[in-house]
Amino acid sequence: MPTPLGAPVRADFPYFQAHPHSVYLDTGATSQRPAAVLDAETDFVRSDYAAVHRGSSMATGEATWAFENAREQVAGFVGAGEREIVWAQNATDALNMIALGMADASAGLGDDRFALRAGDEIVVTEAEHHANLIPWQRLAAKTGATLRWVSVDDRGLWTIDALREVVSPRTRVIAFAHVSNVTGLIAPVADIAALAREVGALTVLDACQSVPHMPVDLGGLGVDFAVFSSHKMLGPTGIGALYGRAELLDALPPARTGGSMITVVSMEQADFLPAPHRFEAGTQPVSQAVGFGAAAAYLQGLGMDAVFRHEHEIAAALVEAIESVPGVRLIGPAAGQPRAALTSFLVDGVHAHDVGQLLDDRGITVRTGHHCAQPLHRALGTASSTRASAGVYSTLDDVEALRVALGDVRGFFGVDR
Amino acid sequence: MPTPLGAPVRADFPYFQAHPHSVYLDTGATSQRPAAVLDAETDFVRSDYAAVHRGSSMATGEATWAFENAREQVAGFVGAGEREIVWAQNATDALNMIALGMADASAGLGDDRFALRAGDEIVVTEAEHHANLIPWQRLAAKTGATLRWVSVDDRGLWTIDALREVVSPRTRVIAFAHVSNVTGLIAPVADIAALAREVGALTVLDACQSVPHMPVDLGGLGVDFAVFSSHKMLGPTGIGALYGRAELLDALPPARTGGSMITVVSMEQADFLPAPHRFEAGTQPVSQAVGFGAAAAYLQGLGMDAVFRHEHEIAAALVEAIESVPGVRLIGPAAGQPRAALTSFLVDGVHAHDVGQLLDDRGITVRTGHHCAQPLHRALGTASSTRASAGVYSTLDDVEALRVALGDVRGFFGVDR
Amino acid sequence: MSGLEAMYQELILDHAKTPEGKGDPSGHPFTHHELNPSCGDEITLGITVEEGRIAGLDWDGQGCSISMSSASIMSELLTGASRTDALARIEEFREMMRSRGKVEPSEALGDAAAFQNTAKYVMRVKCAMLAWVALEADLKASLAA
Amino acid sequence: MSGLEAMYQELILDHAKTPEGKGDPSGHPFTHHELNPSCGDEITLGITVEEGRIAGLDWDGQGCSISMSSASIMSELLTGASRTDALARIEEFREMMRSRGKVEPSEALGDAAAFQNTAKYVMRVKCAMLAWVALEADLKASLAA
Ligand SMILES: Cc1ncc(COP(=O)(O)O)c(C=O)c1O
Ligand SMILES: Cc1ncc(COP(=O)(O)O)c(C=O)c1O
Repeated sequence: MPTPLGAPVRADFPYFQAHPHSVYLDTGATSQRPAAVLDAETDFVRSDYAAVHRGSSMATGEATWAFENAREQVAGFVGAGEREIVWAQNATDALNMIALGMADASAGLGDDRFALRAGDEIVVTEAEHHANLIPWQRLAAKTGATLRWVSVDDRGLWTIDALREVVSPRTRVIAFAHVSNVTGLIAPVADIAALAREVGALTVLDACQSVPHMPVDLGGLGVDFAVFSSHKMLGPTGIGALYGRAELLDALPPARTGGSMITVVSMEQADFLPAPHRFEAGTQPVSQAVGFGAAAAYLQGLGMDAVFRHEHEIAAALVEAIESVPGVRLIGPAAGQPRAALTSFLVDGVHAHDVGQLLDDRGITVRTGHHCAQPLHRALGTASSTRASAGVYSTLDDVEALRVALGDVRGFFGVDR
Repeated sequence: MPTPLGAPVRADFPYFQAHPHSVYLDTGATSQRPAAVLDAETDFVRSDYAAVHRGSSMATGEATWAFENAREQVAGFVGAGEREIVWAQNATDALNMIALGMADASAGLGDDRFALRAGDEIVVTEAEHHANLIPWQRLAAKTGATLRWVSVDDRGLWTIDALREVVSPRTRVIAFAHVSNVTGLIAPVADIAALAREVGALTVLDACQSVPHMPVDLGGLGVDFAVFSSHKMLGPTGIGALYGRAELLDALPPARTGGSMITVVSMEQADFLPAPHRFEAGTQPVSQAVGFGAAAAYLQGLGMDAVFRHEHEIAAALVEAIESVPGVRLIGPAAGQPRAALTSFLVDGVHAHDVGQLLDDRGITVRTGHHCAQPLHRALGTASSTRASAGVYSTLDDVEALRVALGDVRGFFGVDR
Repeated sequence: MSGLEAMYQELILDHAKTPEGKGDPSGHPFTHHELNPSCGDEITLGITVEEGRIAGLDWDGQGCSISMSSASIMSELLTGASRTDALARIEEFREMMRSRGKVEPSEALGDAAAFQNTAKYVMRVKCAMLAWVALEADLKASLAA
Repeated sequence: MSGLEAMYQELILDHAKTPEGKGDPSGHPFTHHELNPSCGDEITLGITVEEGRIAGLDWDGQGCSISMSSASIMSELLTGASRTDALARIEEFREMMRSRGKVEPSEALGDAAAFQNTAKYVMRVKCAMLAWVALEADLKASLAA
């Protein structure tokens, strides 16, 4: 039975109408957007546009309704309550909201349960995206807490057993990616959340590479906080989401302050709204929220079970294709192991930039570089790799095109000669 | 000679095509967008969309070029170097970047010249928008510095002479709005910048309500930092700008950290890029930047001198109209005084929400409430006011419609009886 | 009748001008302060509960004619009501207000039915709800006591 | 000839494989380390200046074939050049690279003209520039010394 995803859904994407031969294998960096998303945003801006949450006009009411409706769509998509979804600039911003809020609490500006002190520990993995590493480094530097991490092996992988060795009653935060943006490894989230509860630590889930590609029920997974970005899940840039359990979000100090997030303000002092609005300072990315909501609705329409099955098939084909080319080394889970449809690899004797250039010349868009994960690449003994990552519109033909082009790389650069 | 602004430019705005009778007097909250802006963004997303600044593909190159070209457009528009413009989520975010960066410096995480200590003072005005007040309250609370302010009179106005009384050699920061979003008062920026230099303080200019409405040369004004928002100057939501003198921006610690803003990252430590990229963590609002650039180009096309002249005429008409209605009290500069085309007023015996509702019923969009300036309203002895604010598309007919409707307010609510 | 006239019926304007129940709430055993942060409107509402009924109710506050008349009409409707009835009326009122004017009020809402038109204006729903939310908080506090 | 073949001319691939000037830069009085943060490519380049000329030049680094061949071709072109000439060549190279391939190289750029095609690929401009930026920094340091 042919999957309804892949080729058939490409008709929904203006980008593929404009570039029918494009082999777009860079969804892990940013996705293309269906017309439903583009139109939702455009229609909103062209006719309904007005200030949200401020003033009393009918137009403001309509705009506010569309904005909050988008929040419900996104919340429903990830199994969250609507008060549990905060708009952020991107996932990076959402991670910073947590770390900076904890820094404020540590400086005495908010709920003590978020305060860190010398002796406290923050645990991450060596595979994290810089967005889920540097904010914790800075938080540790500000509070005297210690940053600890679980190391990766020569494929870039870590295990929960190794993580257990690092976690202790001193651990206050465990921050990790649901799906690694370099290796495609899927973390055992529920087990780690249980481990965190045992030691009384908060869990922070970087769900950037999972939410767009598989059914994710954040409430059910039992994590405390999570983040994801609209632009990786068929939505616009300029918006991302912070998820937090309602009770925690209401207590976390808002690092960014300004209009629309307050109750009473005097020259000396300001009181803040409950979540989610306490974190939404200033004019929000309104049309972007509407687009983000439409993206969630579009994916829900495809069905995330179907998306996962489709991408599972692509993942297997990607692994098979990459491993079939002599001189190409796959990073991440080996063939047959569970993984996402996101694969990074090294070509013996050819720099990733040069690999990417040849692929680009063949109409294949991939990502080259350190993918914002320098420590992981350092552990692998390289500065950069090439990454091919799929989405709902990816096809087995895309994978075949990659295989063929990869087969030519070492020859073109004269490494085989 | 009829001005080329006002009615003629409405043809450029799809919103006014869809709502030809709309009297939109809420540009101070957020502006409508010309087709040139909407199309720039849509075209970019539909065909050129790819990840910016990451990877090596041709598409990435095109997207990166469009993104950086937008920065040049916006920088040129405000008399800044392109390295002096940082993208932010909105103006509020930009103000927080400064205050949070100074908090980091004060905690030992960056250049000492931004560090505040007990005894240091931050000076603002009682008329500030919450976005230019609460971040400074929080910075003071974190560092032990003292927040001081110049008070407003019974029209909501303050003077540079009164400001001089508050500023001292202890002053480290003077933060103030170029144009007040409640009173329309235009601050004497160059004089205040000179005063700040005398005492060795940094100046932070909230240019949200000036940059869209008059020629502004940030370099020439001599301020250290400035902020403004795209959505108030005909551009998209989801993006704003931080301006800083290059030398300061390169030294201010980035409060928000993550991908794309680093040079070398290890598990222990991260080094940051120079400005502007050191402040741009994670995937940026790319298409929004393209739209923002197009908005700057559109305004430049109209000519900011012409915009200022046009709005000057509207401002005078607004003042005259409001003062002509019995029982209506104008806030801000009196008739004949310099001001922006942004006017707030109180109707005797009628709550601002009720005023706004009647105006909305007549197709007139205004803003009601405290306009994110509670301290100013408290000083005026009210919780809320009604604000009418103009833009390039505003006309004398808009003002006349406001005058007529305002004349009916007290009668409708039975205050005259 | 324009949307505006439907919203500001004579009944509503009259209540706004000469409100019922306006007085000093501070003498009651249960008082609650409720604020609409987007505009600064506020109300403080106090009640005395005797044998499961609202035996006394006073409120003070400042706000637009919708929030003030709503407080007044609610006072008239619910002073003397049983706690159970009052909570049910609050829930019904909330449902009507959240329905964007689609849910028809039952007879039990009395004059408060007049706010059905207000429900069409999303930004004014909070104004109309202000007093009702305060009363709900007082009733819940009295249940917990 | 495809864009790819224009970019990776034989000349460029040859220089990438057997680079000129590659050696230990640490013995020179002026050394500079330059990094391309978007991909991690880096170069350390050292020079000795005698009587206003680049008397010696060595570099070490890792990177793609564009950055490595560019370092190699530059070494060949500018070792022995006067400081003034070298700075002028660097400026000319930068202008060509920033022109998206529109500015034609003069004869003075020698084999470095081969990078005109690279200039069409905005994301690769930094690769080609890496060594030149490092040399510029060294030359400026030598001027200041
Ligand atoms: C003077 C002033 N400052 C700051 C802001 C905040 O701008 P934004 O909401 O775009 O962050 C506004 C607008 O609301 C304003 O008028
Ligand atoms: C795992 C992971 N975390 C965080 C990020 C950062 O997301 P953004 O750039 O949208 O903030 C990304 C994407 O770049 C990612 O793949």
